[in-house]
Amino acid sequence: MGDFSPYDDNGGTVAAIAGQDYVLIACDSRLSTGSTILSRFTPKIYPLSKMTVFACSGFHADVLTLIKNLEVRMKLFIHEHGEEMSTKAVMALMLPTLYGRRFFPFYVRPIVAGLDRDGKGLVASYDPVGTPEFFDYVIQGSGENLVHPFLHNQIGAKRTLSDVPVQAPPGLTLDKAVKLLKDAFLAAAERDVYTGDTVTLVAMTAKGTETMEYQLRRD
Amino acid sequence: MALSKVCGLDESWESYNFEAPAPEVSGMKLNQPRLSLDEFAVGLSMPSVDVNQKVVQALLEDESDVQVEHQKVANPRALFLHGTTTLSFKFQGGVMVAVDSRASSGQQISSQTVNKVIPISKYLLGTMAGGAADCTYWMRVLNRQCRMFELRNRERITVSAASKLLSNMLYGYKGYGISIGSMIAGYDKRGPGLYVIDNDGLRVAGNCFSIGSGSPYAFGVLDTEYRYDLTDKEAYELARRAIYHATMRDPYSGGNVSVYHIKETGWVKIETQDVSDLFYKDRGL
Amino acid sequence: MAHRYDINSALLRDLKVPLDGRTSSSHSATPKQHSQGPSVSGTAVIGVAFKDGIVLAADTVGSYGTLCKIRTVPRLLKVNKNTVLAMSGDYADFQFIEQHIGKQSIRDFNSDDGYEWSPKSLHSWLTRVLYNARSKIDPLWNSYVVGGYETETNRPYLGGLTMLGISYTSPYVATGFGRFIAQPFLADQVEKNPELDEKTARVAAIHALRLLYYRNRESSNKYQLAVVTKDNAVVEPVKEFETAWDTALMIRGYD
Amino acid sequence: MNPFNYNGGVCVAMKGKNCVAIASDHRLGAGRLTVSTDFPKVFEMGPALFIGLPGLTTDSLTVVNKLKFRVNLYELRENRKIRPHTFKAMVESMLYERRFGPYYVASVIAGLDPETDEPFVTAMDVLGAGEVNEPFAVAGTAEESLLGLCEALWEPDLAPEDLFETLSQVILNAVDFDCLGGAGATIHVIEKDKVTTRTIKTRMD
Amino acid sequence: MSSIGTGYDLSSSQYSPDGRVFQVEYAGKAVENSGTVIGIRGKDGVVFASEKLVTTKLHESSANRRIWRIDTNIGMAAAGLIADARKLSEIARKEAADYRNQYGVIIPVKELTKRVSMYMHAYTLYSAIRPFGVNCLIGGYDSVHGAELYMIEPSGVSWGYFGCTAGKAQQAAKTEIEKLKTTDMSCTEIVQKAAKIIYGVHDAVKDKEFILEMAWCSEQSAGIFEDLPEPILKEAETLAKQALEEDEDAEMT
Amino acid sequence: MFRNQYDNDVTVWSPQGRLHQIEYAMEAVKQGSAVVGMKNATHAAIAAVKRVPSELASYQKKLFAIDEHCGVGIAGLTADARTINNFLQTECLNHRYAYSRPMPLSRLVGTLGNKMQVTTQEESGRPYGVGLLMIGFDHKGPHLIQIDPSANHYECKGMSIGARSQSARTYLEKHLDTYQATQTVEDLVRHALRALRDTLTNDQELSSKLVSVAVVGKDHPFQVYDDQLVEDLISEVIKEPRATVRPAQSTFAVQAEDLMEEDTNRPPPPDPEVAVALDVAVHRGTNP
Repeated sequence: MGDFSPYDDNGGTVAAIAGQDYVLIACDSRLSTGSTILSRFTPKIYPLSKMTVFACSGFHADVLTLIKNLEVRMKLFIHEHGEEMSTKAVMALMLPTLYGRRFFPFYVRPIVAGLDRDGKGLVASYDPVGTPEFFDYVIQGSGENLVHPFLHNQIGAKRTLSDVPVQAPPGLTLDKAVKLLKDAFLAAAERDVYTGDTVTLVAMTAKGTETMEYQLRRD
Repeated sequence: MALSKVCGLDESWESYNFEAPAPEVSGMKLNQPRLSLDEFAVGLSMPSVDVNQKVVQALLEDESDVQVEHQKVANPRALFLHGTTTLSFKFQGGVMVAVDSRASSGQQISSQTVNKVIPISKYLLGTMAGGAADCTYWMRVLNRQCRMFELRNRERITVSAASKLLSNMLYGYKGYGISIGSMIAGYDKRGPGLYVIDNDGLRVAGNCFSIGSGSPYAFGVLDTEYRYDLTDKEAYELARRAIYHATMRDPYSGGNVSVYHIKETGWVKIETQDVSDLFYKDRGL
Repeated sequence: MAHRYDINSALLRDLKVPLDGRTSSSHSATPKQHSQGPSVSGTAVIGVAFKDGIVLAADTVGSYGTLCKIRTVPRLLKVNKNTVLAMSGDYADFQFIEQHIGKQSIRDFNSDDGYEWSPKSLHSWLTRVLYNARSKIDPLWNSYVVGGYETETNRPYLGGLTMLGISYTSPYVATGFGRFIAQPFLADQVEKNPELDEKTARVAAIHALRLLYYRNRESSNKYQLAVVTKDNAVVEPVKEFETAWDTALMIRGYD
Repeated sequence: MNPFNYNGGVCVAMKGKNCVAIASDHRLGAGRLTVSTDFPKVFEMGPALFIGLPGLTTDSLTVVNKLKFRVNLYELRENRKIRPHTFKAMVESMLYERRFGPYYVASVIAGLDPETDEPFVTAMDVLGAGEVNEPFAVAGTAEESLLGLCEALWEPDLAPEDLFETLSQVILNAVDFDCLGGAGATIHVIEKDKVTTRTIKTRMD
Repeated sequence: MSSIGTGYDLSSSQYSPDGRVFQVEYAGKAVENSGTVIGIRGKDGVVFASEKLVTTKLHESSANRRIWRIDTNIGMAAAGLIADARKLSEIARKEAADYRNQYGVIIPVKELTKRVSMYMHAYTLYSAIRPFGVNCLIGGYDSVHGAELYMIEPSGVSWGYFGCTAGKAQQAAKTEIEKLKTTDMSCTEIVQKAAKIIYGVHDAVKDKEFILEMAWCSEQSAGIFEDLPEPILKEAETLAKQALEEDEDAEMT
Repeated sequence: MFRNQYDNDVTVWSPQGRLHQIEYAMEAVKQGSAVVGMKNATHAAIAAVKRVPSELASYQKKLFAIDEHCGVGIAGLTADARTINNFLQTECLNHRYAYSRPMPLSRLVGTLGNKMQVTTQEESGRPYGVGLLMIGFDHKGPHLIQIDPSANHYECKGMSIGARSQSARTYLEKHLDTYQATQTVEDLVRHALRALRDTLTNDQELSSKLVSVAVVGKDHPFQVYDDQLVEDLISEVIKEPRATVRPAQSTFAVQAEDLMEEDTNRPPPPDPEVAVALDVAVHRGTNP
């Protein structure tokens, strides 16, 4: 074996909030290995279809491969069924895709986010071998531990666990959500060396998709 | 040479001949890295076992990221979700199943709302302990197998047969690091059925089980109060209390307690309650 | 059930002891692994994008451990008039890749349909190759910088790639040791001047090599540049850059 | 097993305007068992000086006793209240004395300077390395969560009541993500003339 | 062909009583139905020319190529079934690439011809497959070996040539080539002759239109096998047409 | 058709050097309903007649997407087409997987041709009984490619295959310059519809129930038009008077078509002789 390890952790944080009529996905753009930065210009959000995006941190080579695999599967679906996969179907597809590599797992922290057919937001997060989690907000990656409690505090703290909604309450408008995730990433960049440079926010509504970018710490 | 294929000559013929043996890497399909489309069959395919399995296994033996001279060696197993209290017991009214809902990776709580009861059919439930993905995945496979059984044999699969199917599949993957501790509970022509299954292929029938990091605490409550002739109400209360007390004492269990009752007519979900709510109700706070 | 695992064959495979003391090449018990570490290897390479092209730079040493085994060895490969590749890491692995790139170039040439490597497609293909190799735990011990001009988008293209298959694009790229020493300097240059012109980019690339040379015993001041603009890619002949060691006298405490 | 994860627990302190607050959770574990849910980890060192010591509890208790002894001795000798800065130096040196067999405790100090009423917070690792210029200090099993929350929720010049509210949100939400912390929390808000101590409810699982 | 239809001509794994393998001969017939292809080897290169018959003007002029590049300085032209020929060009390219991989140099035309002809021969041995309906002209030029030209027949037999022809008018074209002193001619000269030959042998009554397709590998093309540059091709065509008209005029008078 | 001892197998040459099995496979293409394809400088379009086997049945699918940048229209055995489509899709997927860009059409048909060629030379199968018109867009611009069971493929300006396709080819030849010069996709498609209209019997008329249309072009991924779009385009075309099929100008049109001049009620003209496997029409002779 020598010193070779087939894995690396390239850091980075991704997060998403599902709203009543929108879904908001955010990521930073830093790609690092060990103590050095490979690229400051590599956002971790990847569009999968008109209704669905994918965001992922972890081992970047695995991430790229996973996306290629998903794209292939989604295209085969289109060939078979003559229409794009719905967001829910993509979410279900993740388990077999990830679990197919159960014995040599992808080192990834994926999020699938999108709109359902009624324009409601949906988000899901997964562990490296495909355990899904459906929630109104999700966060994955190197800044997860820093930021997850904050989002919990802002969105999820007061409610009982026995009845967790799939969409954030109507009070959480898109504007508020944007501000929230921006703050979350500022906090993450402040304390996590693997998160930084730029935060990219992608807002999807029935009307269309909007992309925003803000600077983060660059040190 | 292309000719050799036409003549039906063995590939190895080439290397015995005048040509230098092709480097083995050519097997990497460098010219065009191609997909193995088998992998993309829509639906469930078995996870692939690679030639380098042993190497990778050794690599993943540890469950955490390893620090080697300040350089973190990333290990996906560190991110797998774990931890649980689940229980199930037979009683006069059928089978009770109760679970908590916490998933943790390391000491960090990843989720408080995991659904650890997986419906296999209208009369069969599986519980989840160990690797969350392992359980979810194999239950999906089992679900398909059971449905196939029903279509082929025109009758419901028994709990015994279903659990046997699962344990057979898992035995095939024994030693590959799958982590499952599951109870298959159901109601069939023989009455209530309950089996414990684990990732080594173990399969044991019984009346009263608990699995997971919180199971010692759950057993404490269960063993004290368990009787076969519990009324339905008493059974619900016992199942709920066993899980609830386990979550109080076990740091890796928590969230909700969900209680299911499998009767002759199929399973019903009795309730899902936040254990924190239960605690404060209990104390009258 | 394409990959149904057969426990018996795995057991047999593990237990099999070759009688002649060696395993047959196609069914060996332990998977074949080529590079366990680099042998003759090249150190860091640099890539900088300017407003209508890119510059790649590399020194020309092929080192064997601490031995400077080959003084002048090209580490830049011109793939076609849009695409250049720079390598660091094991040189034999690079030549293996080079051969396959060439093979495909000839296929393209034969087909006569105007379709050939573009920097993006080369980057993508190399990523797959390196990732596949790492997935066999049999890595090709190289990092690459792919540079060129993407005719489809009409923009310069600059991408980096590590031996594990981590690929990315960036206006400035450095591999290996260059990530520590050259990259901060390049970042500064590019950020100060987003509309970098070719001349400045060349100077920056050479200076980055110079910085590396001061602190990297595996490099030398013999170097090559490759410049790709819209119309052409040129890998320039080997040159030497000036160095100044007068400040070296002031460095104390390392001896 | 990591000795820090044996008993579990968290501490956090935060500066406000002319006030400072410190909080800890109540859980005491023993490996995979929750032993007690009534075990705060913040100890009083003076009228306006507190130290939180999450870590291996047996060490925490030892350190507290030793520190109390040294503080008493210092105050008797100097005949004045110990300043938080001085106290920090004392903790530092005491921890560093055990450089090669450290106490498995992290420490969070919060206090007001007895002369200037300047708020003071700091956190230290097992060997006593600490930072004094941050407006908040965290330690314990949910360190990262606490840090993220402080970073996002803290604002300058918080009044005592707001400080209490912010700090409760911080500790409440942090322990919600920590297996080894929780089971209630105690918060001390330290002002010039008074210390308000309150207990808040958290999840108990 | 006295044995045609006697039942001994249905399989290439079968001899007729007089010792012939008819299937191979029949495959040759397919070649004779195809547009004419010629290859000429001069002192500084080889030239291929093909009479590409146009069946409909809906096809692009680039459709239906019958000359392919095999490696940088080797080309192949074919008469017969185009699909078969394409497959053979693919085989030839593979062999050329393999050789390059193995030895780091371009495959000698002779070696390439040997490998392709062995491949074609293999298809004449079994009843489950049929012989290729293709005559395959392989030629190339490099400074070491000079110009080389070979033709492989459906039987797998191959010969070296100074000039070779295949297709409908192969006899007529052959007669024309025989009139030339090819060994003394440069490719530039040959190009004009070849164009003229194709124009001359084209049967304008049976096959209405055709496109002249030409390629060469010579000193002028810097040792690269390539389609004849447009101006040179145009010039050769014009000259060929003129010559043709002059001939006709001569006949008229 | 006469009995022939040389037409049983694709591995048997006839004494004339013909492969009857391939010719028969070409006949299968004509059993399928017509497909028309054409291209201008920026786009390529295909239109097809979809057959409805009965009032209660849905129609047979004629147009298939292969990738974002290409698709095919088929005539002949649909089941064979499915295999081919699968193959084409897989090739495109693989190319994208490796190179992150679409597969050029020339390479795609090249690989398909080589795959199909095998079926024309080996006993283990039969030639595919389906003809394809592939449209696509790549670095070389728009493409229209005709693919035959003989494994031949031709780059075309316009083309039609399938039942009664000669009439469409006549239109395509006649209006070659017009549709090549069209500026918009809509105009191009209208020409395709007009050509397709000529293949219809007199009792049929263009409608979205009968016709499928697909286009691809610059910045325009392969798209099969939905019924409404098709209907909109048809509405203009059917206002035009229906052409009496008049192939006279065609240089290469088959003689039989001339019969159509006087009497449009006559049965449609027979399809031309198959130009099988060779690049030249083989005149059918009697066998010895």
